[in-house]
Amino acid sequence: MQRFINDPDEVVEDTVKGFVKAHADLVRRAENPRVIVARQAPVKGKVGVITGGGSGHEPAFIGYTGVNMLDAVAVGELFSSPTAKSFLDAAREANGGRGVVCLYGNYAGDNMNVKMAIKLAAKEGIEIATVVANDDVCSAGPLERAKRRGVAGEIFMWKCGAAKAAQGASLEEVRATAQKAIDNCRSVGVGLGPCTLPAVGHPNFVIEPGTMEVGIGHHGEPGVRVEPLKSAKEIAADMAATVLDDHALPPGTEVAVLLSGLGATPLDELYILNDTMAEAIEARGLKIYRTYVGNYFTSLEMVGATLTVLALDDELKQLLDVEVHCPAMR
Amino acid sequence: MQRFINDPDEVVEDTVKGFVKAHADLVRRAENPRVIVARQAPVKGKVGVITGGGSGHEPAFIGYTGVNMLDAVAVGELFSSPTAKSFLDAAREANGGRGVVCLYGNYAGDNMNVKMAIKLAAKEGIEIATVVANDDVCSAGPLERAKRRGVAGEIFMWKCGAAKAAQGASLEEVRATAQKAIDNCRSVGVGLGPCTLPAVGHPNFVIEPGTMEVGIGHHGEPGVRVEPLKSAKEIAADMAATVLDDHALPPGTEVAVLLSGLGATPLDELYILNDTMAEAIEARGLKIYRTYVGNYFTSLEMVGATLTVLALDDELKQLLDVEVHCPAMR
Amino acid sequence: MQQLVNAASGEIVLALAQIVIENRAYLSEIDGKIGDGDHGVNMAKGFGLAADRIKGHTLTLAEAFDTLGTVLMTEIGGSMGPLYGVMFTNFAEVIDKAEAIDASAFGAMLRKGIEGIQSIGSAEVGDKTLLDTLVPAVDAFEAACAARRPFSEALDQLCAAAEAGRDSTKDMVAKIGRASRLGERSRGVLDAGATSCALILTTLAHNVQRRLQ
Amino acid sequence: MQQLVNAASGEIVLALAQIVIENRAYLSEIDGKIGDGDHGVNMAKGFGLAADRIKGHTLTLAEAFDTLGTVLMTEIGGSMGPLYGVMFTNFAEVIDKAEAIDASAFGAMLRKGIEGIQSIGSAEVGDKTLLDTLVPAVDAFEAACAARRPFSEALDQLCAAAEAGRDSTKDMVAKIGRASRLGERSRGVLDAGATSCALILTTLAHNVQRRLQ
Ligand SMILES: Nc1ncnc2c1ncn2[C@@H]1O[C@H](COP(=O)(O)OP(=O)(O)O)[C@@H](O)[C@H]1O
Ligand SMILES: Nc1ncnc2c1ncn2[C@@H]1O[C@H](COP(=O)(O)OP(=O)(O)O)[C@@H](O)[C@H]1O
Ligand SMILES: [Mg+2]
Ligand SMILES: [Mg+2]
Ligand SMILES: [Mg+2]
Ligand SMILES: [Mg+2]
Repeated sequence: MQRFINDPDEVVEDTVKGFVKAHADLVRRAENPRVIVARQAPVKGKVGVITGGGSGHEPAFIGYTGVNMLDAVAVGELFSSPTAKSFLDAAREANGGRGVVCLYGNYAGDNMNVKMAIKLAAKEGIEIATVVANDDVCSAGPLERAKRRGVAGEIFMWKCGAAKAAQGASLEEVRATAQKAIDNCRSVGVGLGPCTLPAVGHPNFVIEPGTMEVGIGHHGEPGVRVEPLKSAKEIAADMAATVLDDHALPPGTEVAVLLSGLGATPLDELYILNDTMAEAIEARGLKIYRTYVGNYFTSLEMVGATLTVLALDDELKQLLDVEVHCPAMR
Repeated sequence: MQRFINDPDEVVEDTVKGFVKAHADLVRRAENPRVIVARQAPVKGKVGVITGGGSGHEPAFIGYTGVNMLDAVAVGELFSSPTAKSFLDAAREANGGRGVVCLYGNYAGDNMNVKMAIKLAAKEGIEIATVVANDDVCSAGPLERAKRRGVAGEIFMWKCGAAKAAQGASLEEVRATAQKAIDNCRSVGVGLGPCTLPAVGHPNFVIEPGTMEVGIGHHGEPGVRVEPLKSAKEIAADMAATVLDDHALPPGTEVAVLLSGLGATPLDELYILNDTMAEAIEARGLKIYRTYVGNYFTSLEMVGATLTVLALDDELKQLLDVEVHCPAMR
Repeated sequence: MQQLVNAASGEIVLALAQIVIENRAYLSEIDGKIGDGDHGVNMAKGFGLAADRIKGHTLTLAEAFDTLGTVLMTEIGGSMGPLYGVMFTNFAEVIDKAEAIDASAFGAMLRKGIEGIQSIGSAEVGDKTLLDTLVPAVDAFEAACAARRPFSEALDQLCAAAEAGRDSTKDMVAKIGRASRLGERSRGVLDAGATSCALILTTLAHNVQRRLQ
Repeated sequence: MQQLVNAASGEIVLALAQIVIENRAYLSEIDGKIGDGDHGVNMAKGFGLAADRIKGHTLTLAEAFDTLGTVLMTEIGGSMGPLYGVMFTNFAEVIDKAEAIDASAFGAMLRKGIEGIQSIGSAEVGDKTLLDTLVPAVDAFEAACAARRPFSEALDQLCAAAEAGRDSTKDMVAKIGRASRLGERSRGVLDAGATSCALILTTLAHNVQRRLQ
């Protein structure tokens, strides 16, 4: 493992410490060391917006804590849901008296831990509403959308939900807007190289050189099919088609595009993909309102990329435009 | 090569195309396809600020084009200086009538091409002043600072120079401020894994597993020594010491810290490094004013990181605070 | 009638921790094939933490189960935190007041563990989860008791059924958890949770057997 | 007296392009050892582009050199763009008006190339650059001419000195360019530019020899 780490079991602890030191102007650590809180949180009278998830996806989830973004984030071990206690503590830190919305991804562990946190929070009089992201097209068929994984679409869910909360909306309004955002998202991932959990010490799965894994998950969950490695043009066109075939948006729809590297993919390659993706999206009569290209939601040092397309309406456009101050996005 | 590319000879072209599509709100391509221009440039009455360099360092150099940042950037082939013609065209695009400052890195090719561009520009009545970045501590001894390479410290040189120009300073003032910024920068790089020029098809150099290259250059130029791979703590402490021993800053000095991945290093590892670096910097009595952690200046898919420390005075602090709108930084 | 003295049996949990820690790499490897490769790491961390808390204290089995369950639930997260967490805290609840645990109490304890897991995870037998080990194992144990076999022999039945249950997951297509997204590609590999559950149950059974009075 | 007809000798530049393109991988490999591994790529791209412009046209050697130099200078960048660019445009300048090129004109042409490279790159012999091939080669050519050896034989001297010059870089420590940062680590490897320069000079010499009248 050619990596910058100390004790493999301390990767999360060391990451969080270094993160808080770098961004002390925006975030702080709660008493529970597995909870990151925005400096200004809780904001009295504002709906609290939280998320949580396994680590190893940096800048997700912690990097999206900030002004007009998430109020608090529960931090799990690498690729492992945070505890119910951490979700609960995040809710406590975010609670400004009007309830808390927890916007998280559809994974068994997160579902269970959030469920338990909701019960515990209710006992303290904190109402937690939830939205469960399920934007990953390849993780289940169109008739089983509720089974799909949440991936980089979560970023749009957070952005829109948090902006809505910042504008003074009620818990139900924030929940509904975040739900709309994720309902309007479709994502797909392609993996060219695996990742290694430091404590395991060898790659989680194998991607033979010259092949690629289409539909790969954010934790190295194998994709839906293995294909010979194609040109960037072909891969980008395939990814756009996968997402847009599932989406079926009327021509003229405005969309936001998020193209994220999985950790070890350099930025030039993401731009190379974007060149074709933008063309493919526009070829369907869609209008690209904004594009984000970078390492927004990663999987340790996996080589690969995800594409997320968010269909916009006036409300979502306006929420996307709200300025944010957080480590991971502008 | 598990990479997202098309024709290996078209990597730069495809990257630039995808880049301009993603950031059309901020940048445009000049008539010379190897020049990227900020949307608002040229600004009449403002000193133009340009740079240029080889590609493969994305988001550098193009990603720093924008509002209160660079006016135009000359784009070279992968790891290869732009042509004199491209530097000249960048100067033309940036010229608002008060001259142009070209802030670039100390590489033989860039030096020669800029020199030629200056001559050509002079014929058209465009005065080009230059600052040559030489922040890379390991690339030459302290008595030969003029020989040192420019690396990620260039970002601070651009940021401070561009902010100064945005405030209406004269060509000489902008040049002097950018010169001060780079004079106040020291950088060091550590490589854990090599990179591959797509047209070459195999890694440029070898880093044996279990070893690391200390003092590596941004183009895979071998470092000053090969060492057994150490823990993140030890590496970070070494890097901080290398930079600060060369810097000799009086206690109490405020500094900005930039920790950049080299392309394939995931963000969590950079935060792990930052944890120790921040401690090591503070242990010398220095005060960290701001920290940037991310893929700011890369080398294709090299595994590794660079640390840059910029010593601040009131002017530089205030220039660092000026808001920017560009794809690569906030 | 054979029974286990609750007092001082807390050490059994140390044996569970040991077997889990010994199988750290193996369990992660299985999980890596159709999951995310961290099952062994998660389990070893949780059981190791709990063992650290238990070591040097003389605990009843109920107290030790409660410590283990609470550590899993509050400090481990993932799927295993809540699932095994609720299983062990439920175990503890049933035997909490008992001075001695007979076969019937032991069966009630196991059953309550299943209930806890299903209440929170909503999986069924056949979904390719740890329930495919746990449910047939408990069924076999109860059947042996109903047939008036001695406690120790019922534990043998439990072990045999746990291992058969674990092996049954090999041919299953996962219907829940990460692996369920793989469809047919999830067939042909053991389930990681079913494998750890078999290790836990057989180690538990053997340690109980050695202490039966 | 042997001489080369300028008209229609533009094809010689195609031969230069061919040898550079054939050695693309080799030149990059050498550069990779102490530089950034792109010398062959840069050179092949520039010479290939120039060849595309020249192919199908009947050009004088001066015109072809000018095309090559201009392409390198305006479209290639890097170090090679300006350095070889100025060399070839300077070559072109000297022989521009000549109908035929004798040994003395050829020597003047080469000398002007060196001047161009030094004016822009400020390197010296011994710095481990292409000048370590070019300067001794031109010195040898001029010495042969001064000794009244025939043009063709002077070209043989040029080739021998170019190759010896190239080989001399192996033991040098680089004093300029990327490799200079390596200090002692730059010793033991040929310089990439010196290697490409030897290829260019020997190919140029052989093609001139074949055309001498
Ligand atoms: N809803 C559920 N009910 C019972 N067991 C489950 C459920 N979901 C997952 N599992 C078990 O969890 C195991 C995976 O555990 P682990 O790898 O530690 O967690 P994660 O899936 O979060 O990485 C699976 O092998 C399966 O046996
Ligand atoms: N100032 C200089 N004068 C003469 N030759 C030089 C000079 N600087 C570099 N070179 C030559 O350039 C070669 C490297 O060329 P190349 O790899 O194409 O460019 P770059 O160094 O920009 O990657 C070196 O091997 C050396 O011979
Ligand atoms: Mg997991
Ligand atoms: Mg180069
Ligand atoms: Mg797992
Ligand atoms: Mg080179």
